[in-house]
Amino acid sequence: MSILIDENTKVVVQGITGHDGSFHTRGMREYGTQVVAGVTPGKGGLDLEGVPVFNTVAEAVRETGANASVIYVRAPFAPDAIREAAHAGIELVVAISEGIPALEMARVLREVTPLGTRVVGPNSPGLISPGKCKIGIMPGAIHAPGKIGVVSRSGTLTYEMVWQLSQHGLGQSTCIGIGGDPIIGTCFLDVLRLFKDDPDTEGVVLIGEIGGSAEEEAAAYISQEMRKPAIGFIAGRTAPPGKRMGHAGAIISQGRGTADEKVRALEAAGIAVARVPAEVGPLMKQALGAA
Amino acid sequence: MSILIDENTKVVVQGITGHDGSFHTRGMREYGTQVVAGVTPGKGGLDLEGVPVFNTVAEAVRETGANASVIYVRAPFAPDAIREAAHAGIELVVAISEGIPALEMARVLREVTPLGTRVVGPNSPGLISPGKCKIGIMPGAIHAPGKIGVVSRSGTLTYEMVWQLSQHGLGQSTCIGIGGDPIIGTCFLDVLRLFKDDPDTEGVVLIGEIGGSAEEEAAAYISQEMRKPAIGFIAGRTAPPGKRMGHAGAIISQGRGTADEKVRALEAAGIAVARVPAEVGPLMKQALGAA
Amino acid sequence: MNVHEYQAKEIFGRHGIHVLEGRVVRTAAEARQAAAALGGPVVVKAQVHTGGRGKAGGIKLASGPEEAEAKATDILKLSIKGFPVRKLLVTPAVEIEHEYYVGAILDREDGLPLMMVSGEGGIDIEEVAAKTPEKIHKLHFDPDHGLRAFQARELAHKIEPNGRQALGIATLLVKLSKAFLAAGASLAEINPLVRCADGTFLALDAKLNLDDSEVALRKDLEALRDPDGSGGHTDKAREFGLSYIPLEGDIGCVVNGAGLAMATMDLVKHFGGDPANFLDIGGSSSPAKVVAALEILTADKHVRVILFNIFGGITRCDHVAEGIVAALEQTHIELPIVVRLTGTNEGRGREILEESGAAIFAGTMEEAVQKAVALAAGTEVKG
Amino acid sequence: MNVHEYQAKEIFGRHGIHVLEGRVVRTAAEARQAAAALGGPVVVKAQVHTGGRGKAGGIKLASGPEEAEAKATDILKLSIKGFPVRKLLVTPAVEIEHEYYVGAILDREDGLPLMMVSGEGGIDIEEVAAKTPEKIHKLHFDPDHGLRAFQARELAHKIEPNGRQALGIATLLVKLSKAFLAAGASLAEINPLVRCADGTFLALDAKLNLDDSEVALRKDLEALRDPDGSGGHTDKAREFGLSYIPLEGDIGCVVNGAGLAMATMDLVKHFGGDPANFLDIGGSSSPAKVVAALEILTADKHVRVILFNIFGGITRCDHVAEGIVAALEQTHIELPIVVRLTGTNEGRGREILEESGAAIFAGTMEEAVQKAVALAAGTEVKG
Repeated sequence: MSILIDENTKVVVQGITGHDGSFHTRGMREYGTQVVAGVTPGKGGLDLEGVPVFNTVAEAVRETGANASVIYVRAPFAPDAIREAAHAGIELVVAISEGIPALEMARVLREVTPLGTRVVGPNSPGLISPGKCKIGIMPGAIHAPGKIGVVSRSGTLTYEMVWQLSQHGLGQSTCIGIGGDPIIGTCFLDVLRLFKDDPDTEGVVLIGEIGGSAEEEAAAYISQEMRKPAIGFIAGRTAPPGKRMGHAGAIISQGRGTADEKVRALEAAGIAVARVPAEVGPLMKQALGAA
Repeated sequence: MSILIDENTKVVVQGITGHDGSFHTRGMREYGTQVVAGVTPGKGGLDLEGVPVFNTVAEAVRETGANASVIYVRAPFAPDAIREAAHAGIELVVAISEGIPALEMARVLREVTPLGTRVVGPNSPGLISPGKCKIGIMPGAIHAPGKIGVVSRSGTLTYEMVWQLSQHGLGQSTCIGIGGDPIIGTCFLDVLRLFKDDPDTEGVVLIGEIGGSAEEEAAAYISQEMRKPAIGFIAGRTAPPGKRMGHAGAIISQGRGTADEKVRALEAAGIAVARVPAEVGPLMKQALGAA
Repeated sequence: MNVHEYQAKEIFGRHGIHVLEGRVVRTAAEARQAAAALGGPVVVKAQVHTGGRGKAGGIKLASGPEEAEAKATDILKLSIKGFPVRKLLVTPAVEIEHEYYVGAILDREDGLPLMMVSGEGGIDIEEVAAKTPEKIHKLHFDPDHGLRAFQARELAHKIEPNGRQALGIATLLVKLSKAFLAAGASLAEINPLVRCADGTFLALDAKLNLDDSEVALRKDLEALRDPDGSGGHTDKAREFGLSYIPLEGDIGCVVNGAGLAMATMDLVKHFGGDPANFLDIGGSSSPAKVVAALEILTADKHVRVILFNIFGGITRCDHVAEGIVAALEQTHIELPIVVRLTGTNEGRGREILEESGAAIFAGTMEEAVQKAVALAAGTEVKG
Repeated sequence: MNVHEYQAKEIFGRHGIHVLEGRVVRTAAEARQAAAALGGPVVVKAQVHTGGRGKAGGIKLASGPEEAEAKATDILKLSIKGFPVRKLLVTPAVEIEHEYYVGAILDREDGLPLMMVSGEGGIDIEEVAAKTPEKIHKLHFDPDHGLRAFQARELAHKIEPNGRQALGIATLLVKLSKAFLAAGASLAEINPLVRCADGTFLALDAKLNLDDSEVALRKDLEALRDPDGSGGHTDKAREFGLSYIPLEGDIGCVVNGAGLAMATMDLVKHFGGDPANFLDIGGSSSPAKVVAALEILTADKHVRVILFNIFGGITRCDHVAEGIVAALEQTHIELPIVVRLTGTNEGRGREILEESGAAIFAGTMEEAVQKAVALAAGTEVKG
């Protein structure tokens, strides 16, 4: 099994006729993903290598039964694309687009969440259930089917970690990049809950970064609710301190947000933290053996 | 019994130190309403003839347990007052204020309805459960406790009808003026549902006006769901036709909205319609006898 | 409040909607100059606060300046549905490829603004709506943000098969919804919206109705009011916060509350009389308002009797009585005044009037109306 | 993106927040003129993109024009936290009755903007927050409308016991929230907000941080960028869509993705090396971007080795390889280049580089970093 997407997921690609959209549509189909429709406003009626193109997501859903969408449109138009997908009844919207202003994303999420739509991203590499379905831009070949769930705020760092896992024979149930922006839809906690309930996920790798307090909250959740082994990695231990967000930033962060603080929180929750990417595989093997 | 308000209702008056607010606070207290608090921003700490004044509704609720509010503040500030009451957890907000732009009222209702707040009005005379509680501006003396529920889009026309009923010995369970504005909170249907379920309401008087299609919908509801006798009255049979709302008005009204159409709809639903106000009492007596 | 076509176009234009350059003129000579300045054939359009201008002869095509002057002369003589034509809009004539209907309105039943569109616009749109309602497409939109771009595309693709042209309509719909919200309007309509030979879209006509409550709070909207748009009486009424509509009858009605005012007029008719007006003195009355109401009614030469029907709530009966007495002191009113006063401060109001001996009392609305009808018919009535 | 105090004040002022009239100057002579024009005692304030100016000697009181010139001379010699002072703001000195703290920030955990206020403002606000958190009051607000008037009053009454003055603060809070939203900001802060002797409220300082994504979409915000605010390298980086932060080390890093870039730097440190920079070439790479990245790194004289760590997704390994080859063709690069390429079009990328023979290959991130560290240390490494 896997979470969120599998061989039955039917994907509509928003922005399918664009540069990135058409390139990655090909990549997704080569991986075996059911790409049932594309949407580009004003270009309805086209056929893109066998994928029918519609003017609106509503029409695409009506005609093809698409239940997931992936968004490759540019930042100025991406919020409207997410709204359109949600109002058309799409359950899972994967927003690859980067550069969406954070406040606008806050507005979008406030509007679409009550509609029952789950947004992954924005600024996300997407997600993949190896061997079943890939939605996004990650290189499919580095993944292997298996029982490790991977959740990450990064893009390419996730590929690195997945590649490490695969090299050690640790296949993945589902790998999700939740996106690196300040305001995102699906968060660590949401994904951890799904991995917890997925019988085929036996261990979890959590890849964090400096900034925010999502890793600290994830650590608290894992220590209280998860019975599955988890391995952490935090990027940015040696990063220069970010530009100060005035006093307000200091007041709300209350000292959280540094790599050291995140590592401490994870270790306090009993989660082994890899010091270098190459440690992730061995640590996970060790944890699975001990579990 | 009665609907919405009774002797246990605790009222906070928003705009209590204003001209209308102070005048009608006196009127409500003389009638026996539990006015537990007043709110005027910046004037917290005052005591108005024994009623404590607070800066915010939240504080008034915290300190006095108020569960209903009545709003006498002027139109530019009334939307904020309604929002404040709803966010402070007030269940019933009675908006007397007139002149709130309809679009702004649409925004207000969209925001406060999910909070579980019922708004009566705006541009409403308020509501009264005779002998128990009066919230609003109606002259209390014309009412009598009893078993007739009255719901109306008008202000003074309601007084006229209630006075007619009282003259005929037909007391009222609750009388509600839902307000004459295009966009209002509680509508005919909402009130009819409450009257239907109130064991002590034995008959209903529905007072409508030209414009909109609320009376037509009420007629349909009464014929399908209500087992209690109902009497109707429609004002505006001889009114000059309103200014045309372009083609759009004609397209959405589809011929509904005239007094004749409303009378037809009510009569088709088996509801006797009084031709003149003086007929309401006799018609209700007749209907109660037949029921 | 209605605004004129030229004003609506100015507002729509400010929101990026393509409208024709036009000139507002008040005389036939100005119409000639305007046509000359614009060049080519023009359309001369009456600017009045009512629909049906075309059928009434208020819109004419003219091939050039001379014909424009002649047509303007004709149109300026018209009175359309009681509105004398005092202004004209002169615009270039355009080649039309297709006519659409687009309009935004506040849907009071659902409490949200609604966008309506049709691929079959023009003067017969109401017939289209009645006979083939499936050709009208509707979508509610957010009262904060207006129509979302994706919603606009959904509507536009339903009325225009060509993808590129549908996107042009969608862009316009978003702008129209924003103009509607920015003006706090109750209606913003373009009929017809036309597609020109070059593929652009143009608002050939424009209609904008404003929410009176919004106008009362905003100076920019109040400035759009046409002083010529209605008679002097309603201006005075507005100044004093009275809602006044003159009619043809002889019984001048002064009532508090719109519903009771309509019910009073209905009752006048019921008893065989004819109301001279609708006049609602509103909620929080003052003596000054009552004086103003009496001045407006006595200025109407048709009025033979004045009928007060007051059921006090916020309105205080003593204020109304004081107003009547004050008006009688200021001006000599010969007309009989029938007064019904019930509700807040009723006793004090009666006292004031009884002291002055100015009015004929009635205990009920029925009695008051019957007395007024009899007086208007010339029958003797006892006070 | 940070903007200067004087720019923030201009924006806040446009939203109706009371700010002191001030003059932005670049020389001590101009500071003298500004002080003379303003009259009375003035405050001379360094305009740099960092906090802690006061403690660093960047804010000085001057009794008049001459002292203002002297203070300006001193401040213009300063470099505060690495930012040389190039502009000064000269404002009148004011009598302060009380200092408050007010700030709006985007709360990423709850996904909503947050207003924070305290009755104890000033430079010690962070200590107040740490030691007596109950003195900081917070309320989320609507990202469309800003703080509602009633929310503003709830906050204001908590930090100011006087009713009338609390209403003054409440009005200001609504304006601050609207300024925050209108600028698409990540932070809008006034510390201290001061109450003057006459009971008015004044933004004595102002801080505004913008969302880079918002800036990228809006010309009005881009115009606020200070060309003096940072070195020439980051301007070039921005032009090519690169995210670049120079550091002190000698290993120039070129990575795709911020997370992998940080992990690469961490690994450099782990193996005893010292990164010369953070450089993320971003998602959709092109050869031109890679050329620009190499130009920036080779301009940094500390750099002794260049390390590419590319894991292709949207980034195509062949594009990166083409960029390296193009850069080598355009300019002579003497530095060793260690390259790790994995992912999308990896095979083609390797081919291109192998043909040119320009780079030292590494199969893994660890191997690449180790080779780079060894090269920087002067150890021989085999390609």
